[in-house]
Amino acid sequence: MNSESPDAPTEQQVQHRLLADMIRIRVFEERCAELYGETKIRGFLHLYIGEEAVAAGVMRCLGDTDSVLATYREHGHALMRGVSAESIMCEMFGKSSGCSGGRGGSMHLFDKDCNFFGGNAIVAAHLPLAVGLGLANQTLDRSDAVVVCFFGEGAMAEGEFHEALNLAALWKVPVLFCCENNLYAMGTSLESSESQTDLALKAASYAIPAWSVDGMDVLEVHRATTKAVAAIRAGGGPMFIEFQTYRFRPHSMFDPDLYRDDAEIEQWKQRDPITTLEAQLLGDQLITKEVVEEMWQAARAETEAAVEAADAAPIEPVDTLLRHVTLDNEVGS
Amino acid sequence: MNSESPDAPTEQQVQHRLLADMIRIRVFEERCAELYGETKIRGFLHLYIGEEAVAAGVMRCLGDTDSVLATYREHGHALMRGVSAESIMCEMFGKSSGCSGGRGGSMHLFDKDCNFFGGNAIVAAHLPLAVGLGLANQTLDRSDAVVVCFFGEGAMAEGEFHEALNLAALWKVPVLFCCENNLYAMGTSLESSESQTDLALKAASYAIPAWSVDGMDVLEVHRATTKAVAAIRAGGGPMFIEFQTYRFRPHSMFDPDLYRDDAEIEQWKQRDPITTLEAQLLGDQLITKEVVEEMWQAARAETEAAVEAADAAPIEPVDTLLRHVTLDNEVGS
Amino acid sequence: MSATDAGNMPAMTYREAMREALREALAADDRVFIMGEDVADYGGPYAVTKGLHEEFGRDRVRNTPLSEAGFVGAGIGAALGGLRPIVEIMTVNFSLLALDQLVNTAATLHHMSGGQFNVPLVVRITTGAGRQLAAQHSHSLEGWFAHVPGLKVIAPATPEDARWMLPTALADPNPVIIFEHSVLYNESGPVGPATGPIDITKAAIRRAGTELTIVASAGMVPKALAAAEQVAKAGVSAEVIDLRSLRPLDVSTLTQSVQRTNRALVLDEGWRTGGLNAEVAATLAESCFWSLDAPIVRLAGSEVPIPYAKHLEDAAIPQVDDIVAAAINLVRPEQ
Amino acid sequence: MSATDAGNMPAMTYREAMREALREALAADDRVFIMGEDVADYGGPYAVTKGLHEEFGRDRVRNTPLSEAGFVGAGIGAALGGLRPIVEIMTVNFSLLALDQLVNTAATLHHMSGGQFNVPLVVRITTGAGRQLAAQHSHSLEGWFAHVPGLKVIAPATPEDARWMLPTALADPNPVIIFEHSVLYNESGPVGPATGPIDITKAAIRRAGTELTIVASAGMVPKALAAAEQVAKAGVSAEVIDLRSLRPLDVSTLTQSVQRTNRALVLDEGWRTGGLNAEVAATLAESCFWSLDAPIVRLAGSEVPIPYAKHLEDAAIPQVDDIVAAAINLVRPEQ
Ligand SMILES: Cc1ncc(C[n+]2csc(CCOP(=O)(O)OP(=O)(O)O)c2C)c(N)n1
Ligand SMILES: Cc1ncc(C[n+]2csc(CCOP(=O)(O)OP(=O)(O)O)c2C)c(N)n1
Ligand SMILES: [Mg+2]
Ligand SMILES: [Mg+2]
Repeated sequence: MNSESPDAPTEQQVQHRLLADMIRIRVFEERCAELYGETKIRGFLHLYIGEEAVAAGVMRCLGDTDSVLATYREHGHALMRGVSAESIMCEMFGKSSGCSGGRGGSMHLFDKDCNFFGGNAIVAAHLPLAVGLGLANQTLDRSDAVVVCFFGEGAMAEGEFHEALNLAALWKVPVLFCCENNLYAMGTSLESSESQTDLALKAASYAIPAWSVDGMDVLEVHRATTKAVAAIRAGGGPMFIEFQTYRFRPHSMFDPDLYRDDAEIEQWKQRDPITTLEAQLLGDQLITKEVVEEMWQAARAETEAAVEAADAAPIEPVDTLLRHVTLDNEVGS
Repeated sequence: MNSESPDAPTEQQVQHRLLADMIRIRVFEERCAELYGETKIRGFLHLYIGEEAVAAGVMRCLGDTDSVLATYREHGHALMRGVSAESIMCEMFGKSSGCSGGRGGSMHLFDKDCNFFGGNAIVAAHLPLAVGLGLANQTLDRSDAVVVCFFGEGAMAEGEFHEALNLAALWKVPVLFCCENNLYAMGTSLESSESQTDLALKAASYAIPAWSVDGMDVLEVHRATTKAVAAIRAGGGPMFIEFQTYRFRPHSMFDPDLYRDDAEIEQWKQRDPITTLEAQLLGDQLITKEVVEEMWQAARAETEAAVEAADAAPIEPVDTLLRHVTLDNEVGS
Repeated sequence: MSATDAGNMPAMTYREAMREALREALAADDRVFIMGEDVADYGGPYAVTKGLHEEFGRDRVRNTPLSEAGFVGAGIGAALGGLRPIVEIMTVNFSLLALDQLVNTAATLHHMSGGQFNVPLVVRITTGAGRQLAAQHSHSLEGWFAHVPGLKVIAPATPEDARWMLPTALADPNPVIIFEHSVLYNESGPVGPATGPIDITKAAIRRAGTELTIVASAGMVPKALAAAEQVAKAGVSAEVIDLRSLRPLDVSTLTQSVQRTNRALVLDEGWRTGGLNAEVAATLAESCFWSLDAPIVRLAGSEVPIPYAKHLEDAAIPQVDDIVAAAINLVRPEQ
Repeated sequence: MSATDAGNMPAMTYREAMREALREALAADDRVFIMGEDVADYGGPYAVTKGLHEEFGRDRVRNTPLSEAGFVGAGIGAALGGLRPIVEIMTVNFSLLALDQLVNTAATLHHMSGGQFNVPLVVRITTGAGRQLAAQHSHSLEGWFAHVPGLKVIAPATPEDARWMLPTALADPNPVIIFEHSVLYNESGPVGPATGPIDITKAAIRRAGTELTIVASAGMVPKALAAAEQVAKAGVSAEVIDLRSLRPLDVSTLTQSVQRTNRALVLDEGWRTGGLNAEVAATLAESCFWSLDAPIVRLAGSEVPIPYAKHLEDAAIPQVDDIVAAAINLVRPEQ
């Protein structure tokens, strides 16, 4: 996916792909919300609706050897990283064919083949892991590989954020820290969670290059990330991007969303990353209505197939409950 | 000790007092080192020798209702805060007449009457406590009271530092954070512990007013702190001062001091806060040799009396071992 | 309280009872305040503090950033400074981020200062599995806290206790940790009026019985009671003890019961190895050595991080059927 | 290994043995590196890693800032990325700052990922009292780690084990926590040559005996052996078991011993209530119910934060004399 390669896609191809990507995530997650209502999905379910431009725009800058870590709000990231819709859906249905064998659920999607390291539900706990993965790349001469770590702005108040950024900067590890600033940590607004609300400024205090980017504009996300990733691959050490975005839905399915105005939500919805890009491409005649419609159809088909597969998949027998607690020395299980 | 009060001491009186203060700390601690050799004091012993200007200069800006928290390197702070040399010495001898009843030792000096809240040996763990004490002052309308929290530059890498500074700034609590930057955390130099070595800049990233001050110049320490404390009392919220200083001795009595050059130590010793001030005052004819000598004599007398008392003091009987684990509802234990 | 009394009392959910207790505490004493992540507008992760910020303002129902160590430490400082903080930690898994403050500072300050300082802090922590929240939100680590001298640890298991243990905890001059099992929040039960300060260090016999003693706490209590009903039908008479206080343990109530029944079944939702169940079992094995008719049986969580899938999660923690089977097997091994 | 063999072996301190093990590991595998506070120039707080950075460079003997959660998490990430980190935490009290990483991440990742990922991480932690370091540097919390599925926990108590348990720990694909009691570092003992990978999950009978089994680990082992010598003079024959592995517990070795001796004395330097001693006692009370001649006795740390004053610290943890008295009282209660 490296844009400098000779068979790099055209700008228009990139735009189409990013639009399709966002639509895929959106459709998948709208369906998840329904399935939660039907009690097919349980536990905590955190939807990414409204924020799709970030995962889509960032992930299209990465290659196979790069690694990705995310939070509990990671369906979009998993999908974009190549984890199949089916295995994600199976996971949320608690089926053994799920990408985490049904052990993890929505908050703990993992896929080793995709270098997708989860799905962490302890806010900020995966940031130190990203540093360690970066250290491994550095040490093992995988100098081209970048570690990309997503987290919310709320995570920046945690001590583990601080320790991780300091370590990353001291050791110059190839890690891209992607802050998804959706203005709220559950019901706590940025102003009551960070004394310094300019998050790029905050990150820069660790002597790390840092930018702020419009997270509702997938092309902007893609452009900025392309540059940052290239700079990291060139040995520039850790970098930080704040993506300014918004979640259209409540924090999780339990959240009565009492802490923000409907007007605020509506205003942000005007900037829906999907409709914005759709309108822009249609206006510039860079895409046709038919192609757009096909994207939605394809996404629906993929999601429905995933739901069917998940419905049909068997559950793990209870007698293997104790699997995967420790790994035996001998074999891979 | 508020310099604006009508009976404020003259500048010269302040200078004399600060010199006497530093001498008191120095003499006390030189004796501690000997007593460690004699195995009268045990456990970890962290000497403050070389850094006396900070505790002396800061503490003389405080009043009775202010609160002080410090680290395991806190003999100087305790002395300056009014904890008696005798009760500190008794503590280090493990005697029940010690300021912590012999339970705490060198790293855990406490004195409720002096609002001296210890003596904490978990690096950075007392910073959140300072925030809470500040919150209590704020809430209980003790608006004039300032909480002063001392810590080393090494503590700034800890997550608890980060969380505490953010909370302090968000809640605008009346806390003065005093960073004693002696360039090393045990054997780890500032450069390998902080990606941003300008510590005032670092603190400012929490949207907290922050300064850097020559910590070897007690008059400078006193001036800067006087201003900061006044600003906090006036409702300015938390502030941060970095005091640039140096410890002449190893980290603790166990430290073979393998990580820094003798030349570096020698260079800093040229800036000994005591000899510097002595020379300055003598040169400006603001003090006489006799007065200086009296200060040393007084300090030695005080220290020797403390040692004698500590030697003579009884130890606690073993059968009260379980005291002070929890406080009974009924009485003060 | 007897079952007859209970008939005349208003029923409340555990959540409401806890909220009532908090409201009363805030109203009664200006020094009391609540602090934690999303305790204000959001209403707390389990809606326990919902609405309280409207009544008492945002200073007294204080949202914190995501900073468990920071705000628990600030709670300790505030307690030292004369306030009476009630700190909420969303889930016991997250409490690990604040364990340094609780163990190294809150629990030690009184001792390290030779009795000069004390920390009148209350910390509320949600615990337990049963809601498919998987391995980072579902554990039961209250046994760890019960290990620490200097702390008191309680686990109200009924709405009545949720309502009335808090005032005593708040009046205590020591740090008190309150564990609330998340599946209990929706449980309803009678809540009587105030009857003066209650002793939070005593266990309660929730059901009298003669052939075995089932020891339970928190989320295990309703399951133990349901199982006791069932085994009664099979002719087995089980006594059910609700620990209520995890530190100190009420050893005398436990011992007296087992010396009567001669058999003990110790429940624990947490992992079996090294869990609080081990302490209870070891203590009873000592104190009842000469009266035990059979080895003490421990029925605890499986040694696995709690899995997401419902059937696996159910299998990972003791269920009513498991308790029934264990109880019958203990009393009538031949069956 | 028999006492005869030991005669021909070079004696080494525990510290040297551990350093030798570390040196060998660094030399044998480029993926291995050491990381922690002051492991390089300072040589580690207990001088265990002294000089290694000169031999292997600062990248492989890597100083970290004061950031326990951060560098333990980085260790987990490095392990996931293909390295073999050996992370050092200065003192078990400080490990509380990293407990989130160890419990919520290192121990759960393999499970939460459905077996895809594993964390081959070794964490060395100094534990224990005895050096007048008071309440924030002296505790014994290894029992907490032994509670957690997904971790392995070992506690070498001899130079031989310090030398040879590490290679097996490093070869293990799971997170392994190594507890080193600080008073052991200066202890000397024979260290034999490599004899192939050793099993780190087995307890060792350090002394054979017939009348009671003394169960010990880490810093309690030398005390137990000294006490066994003394009670032998009083005609009491004590078997001494060194747990070595705290998780998993080697229940069969323990059980077989107690089924022979019919009496057990369980030692623990940590606080008694809810300590690992409780698990050992509860397990033995179950597995040896029909063979016990007396209640199992637990001799553990007093329920007090470790005090500074020498005589109080000594009184707070089990000493040889206490063990002698407990052993004799258990076997010859009439005396
Ligand atoms: C350590 C920890 N504390 C608290 C929580 C509960 N919690 C889950 S998500 C969340 C808010 C996180 O906000 P942010 O980082 O901004 O991410 P967002 O959910 O907005 O994507 C909180 C408080 C948690 N999971 N982990
Ligand atoms: C949480 C924690 N980690 C490690 C230690 C061990 N330790 C004690 S002092 C110290 C260095 C602290 O350096 P700094 O904060 O600069 O203070 P200084 O000793 O230089 O005054 C370390 C690593 C500790 N006490 N607490
Ligand atoms: Mg957010
Ligand atoms: Mg320092």
